[in-house]
Amino acid sequence: MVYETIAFALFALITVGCSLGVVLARDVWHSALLLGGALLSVAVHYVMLQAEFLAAMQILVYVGGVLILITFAVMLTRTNPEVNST
Amino acid sequence: MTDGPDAGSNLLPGLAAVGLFLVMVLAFAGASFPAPQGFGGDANVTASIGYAMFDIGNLGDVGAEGFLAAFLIVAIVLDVAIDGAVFLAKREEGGSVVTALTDGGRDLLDRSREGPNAPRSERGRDAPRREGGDE
Amino acid sequence: MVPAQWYLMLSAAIFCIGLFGILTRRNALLFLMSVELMLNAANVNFIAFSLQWGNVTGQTFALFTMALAAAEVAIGIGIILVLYRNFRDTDVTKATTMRW
Amino acid sequence: MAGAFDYTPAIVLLPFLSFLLALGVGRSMPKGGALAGIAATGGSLLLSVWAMLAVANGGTYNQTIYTWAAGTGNSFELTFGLLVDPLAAMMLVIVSLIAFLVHVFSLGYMNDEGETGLPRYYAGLGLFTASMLGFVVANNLLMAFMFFELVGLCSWLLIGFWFREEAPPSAAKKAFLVTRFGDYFFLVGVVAVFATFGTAAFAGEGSFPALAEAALAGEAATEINTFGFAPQTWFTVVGLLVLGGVVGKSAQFPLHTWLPDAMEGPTPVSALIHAATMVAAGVYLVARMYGFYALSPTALGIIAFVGGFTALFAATMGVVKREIKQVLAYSTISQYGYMMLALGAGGYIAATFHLMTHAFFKALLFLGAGSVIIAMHHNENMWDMGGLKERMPVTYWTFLAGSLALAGIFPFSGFWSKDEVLYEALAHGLGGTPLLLAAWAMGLLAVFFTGFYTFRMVFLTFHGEPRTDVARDPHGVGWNVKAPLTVLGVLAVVAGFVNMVPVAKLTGAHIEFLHDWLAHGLGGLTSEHYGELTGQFAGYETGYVGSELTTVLLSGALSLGLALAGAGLAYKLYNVPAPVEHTDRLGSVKTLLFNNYYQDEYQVWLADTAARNVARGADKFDQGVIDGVVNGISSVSLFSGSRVRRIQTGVVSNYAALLTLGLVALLLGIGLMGGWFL
Repeated sequence: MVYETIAFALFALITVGCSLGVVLARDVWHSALLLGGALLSVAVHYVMLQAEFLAAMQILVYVGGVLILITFAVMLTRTNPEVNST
Repeated sequence: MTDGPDAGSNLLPGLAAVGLFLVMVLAFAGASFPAPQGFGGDANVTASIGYAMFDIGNLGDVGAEGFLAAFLIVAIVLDVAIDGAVFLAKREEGGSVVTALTDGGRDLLDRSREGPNAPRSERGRDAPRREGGDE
Repeated sequence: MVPAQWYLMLSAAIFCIGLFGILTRRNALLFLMSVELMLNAANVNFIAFSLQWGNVTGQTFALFTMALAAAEVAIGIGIILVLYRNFRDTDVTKATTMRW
Repeated sequence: MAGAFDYTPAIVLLPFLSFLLALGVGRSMPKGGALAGIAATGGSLLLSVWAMLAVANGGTYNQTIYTWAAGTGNSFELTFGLLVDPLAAMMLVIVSLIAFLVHVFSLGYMNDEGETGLPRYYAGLGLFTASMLGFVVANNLLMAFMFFELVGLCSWLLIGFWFREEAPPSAAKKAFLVTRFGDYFFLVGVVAVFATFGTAAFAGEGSFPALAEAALAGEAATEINTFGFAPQTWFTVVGLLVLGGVVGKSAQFPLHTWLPDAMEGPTPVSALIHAATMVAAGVYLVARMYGFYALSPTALGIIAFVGGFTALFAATMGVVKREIKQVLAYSTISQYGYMMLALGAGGYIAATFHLMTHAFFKALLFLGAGSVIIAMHHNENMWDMGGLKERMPVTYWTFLAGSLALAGIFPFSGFWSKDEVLYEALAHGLGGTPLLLAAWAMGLLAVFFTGFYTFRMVFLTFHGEPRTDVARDPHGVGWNVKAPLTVLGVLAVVAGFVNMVPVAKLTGAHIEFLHDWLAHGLGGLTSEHYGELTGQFAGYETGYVGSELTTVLLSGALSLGLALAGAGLAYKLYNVPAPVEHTDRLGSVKTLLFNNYYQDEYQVWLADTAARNVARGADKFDQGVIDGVVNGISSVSLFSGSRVRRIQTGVVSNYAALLTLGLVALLLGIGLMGGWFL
């Protein structure tokens, strides 16, 4: 039991931390990377919740698909920081 | 691209989110649940899905047939999504869908290099010309 | 096992962080990511309660959500690219032509 | 013979079909739709005669055809239905016959004169006929009301046929508005009938006259709602409300002013309006629901008195008129006054009889006048005529027959019916209802004037020397004018023979066919039943001068003598080669009569002052209160809108923030209510 609790606390910390990073990072690129971290740690939670299949789907669909798409978009819409920064 | 959660007024709405979090935590703290039932021992959901998928008897530990419907609908939804994405990516100004997908965003990059200060209408006018000239 | 409340709180935290992102950031891509976070928060709830009640329906729904999220991102990226094409920016506050 | 009633709807629908035809494809039809109209009304006439034969064989028909609004539970139903009893069958034949003849006559009056807009004209005629026939066969008051209104609409359309001139549209509007004024009361009356009885059926067990009778007899009083009044009082009120429509449509005092103006319409239309359709509708309505009126002595008294007064009043106005159609118009008002007098005096048969004979001779007179007007190139002034006797003999002899009937000269039809009207009034007046005697006196006096103005008209038009060139060489008229005149002329002579009461009384022979005709039929709708009702509830009893026979003879001799006196005076004054106007001898009365007792002016003044003040008040209310509220609301919403729209920034984040705040508030609310935060 206590291991589970420790694992939960650890990964919850990672999840929340990464999530906060996503919304607080100044660079969208960093945000995207931290989102990947958050999604992966959520996958770990899924495993702990006896949803191994969904954990696999999470990694495949989110980290493999969604995140790649977002990365593409970040690159496509990336403009010169010097010009755009306010 | 680098606009962080910067100054004053922009942060203020965030307090609403914090407030929502506080309300939720308050509510959850008062809630109580019985012990989780679980799926019984070391039941394997993934395996059950596999068995259900090939309709192999009652080997699965949990009834996973619902997933099959989910798969079908997911397939349709994703198909629609890709169609929509292609439709949105299509250029209005005469370019074909293929160029939008194959030029690797070069066109967009070109424009961004010109800088955002150039008037939009001018850009809109010469965009097709440039596209036709380069490729 | 870990009590359900904790998962609820985790999910509330992720959800509110996503919401916070939507409320404070102006970049459309950040919006997308925040929405992903919020959807994940919902998924966590689904799966936690799936285990709580020993019922795979929650997992099935979570699968739905994932697919929807993927579809939403595909469309969202398309919209953002169009937005970028039309407004030269992904700042949502600039795209205010729908006002009044 | 039961098959006849299956075709009854066709009686109404055939003219309606001709209306549709004339309206739709009238332009491309020969004679502008006249032939279709003639065929349709001819078909209606045949079917009506068939229905009448079926009724004569003892058949009646009372059937609901279509329920177009059914309430739930205990509430009432709104239906269309057919009621064919002796009265309706007789009226059907009259209406369709007159309509048929008017259609034929129109060929001569409208088509041969090269009028434009003929499809519109024949469409109007068709709809007019259809709505009147529908009114005649209506089996409930609401349906009757709807067709009543349709009749009014058609009169508006047809009186204003020559809408490019100045007078006809104004006359049409006047006819429409004045009759509408009466119809408001009628409408309220219809609603009152529904509210009181829950049904508006004319005949049958559950019909409202039957219910009212039962209530007055002390049975089943709980089923009806009299709004806290004594049943008798309330029935009188309801009856008088419905009577408002009757007074308007049948041109009774004080709502008669529209009818003389309605002469602006084409003459065949006037014939139709006066003889068979519009004006007759009012009297027919009273006859239709006579079982209801018979319960209320007050209503009967008012009907009788209004009728007698109108008869005299209109007759005096007819004395001085110059236009031939004006004279006829006032005679119509006067004659309908007689019918109302008869109804009010308990003479149901007399009224029906007079309605029938009047339909024939008045249609005849109008068509004859139309023929004269054709001959005179549409000059209606009698002082420009004269000496037409030799030049248009058919018209003269038929017109003379009609005039004799109108004046009530023995043995023409008008004599028999008018005599019976006056006899009923006299007999019931002597029997203990002195009010009827006053009405009778007025009616009797009107006989003199009727004889006078009728023969003044005849002598001025046809006798003496021609006074203008046109009268010397009149325009010829064709068969389509002469044929209807002949038919009606014969009818005007012989129609009275169906009910020769004095002769029957004198000889003992059984020749009161109309009495027999109206005495059978549906239970509760027979003349005998009405006689019982007036005796029981209105206290009408028959009194005699000496014996019954002497009374009959006295009454007949009195009216005949007065009519002859009037005619004789006219003969003396006007049957000279070159008559002159004698109206100056009347002095100031002449001006009064020429101006119709200033009825129009007085009504206009009334409308002006009363309506203007009401309108001013309403305007003030509208400007101040209604507009104030409206403007206030709009300024509030404008102000709040200009504030609230600032929320609408177009920035997604702001919308999301609002959503979030709303969710927080909602959760807090629900949580506090549900005790989540304990």
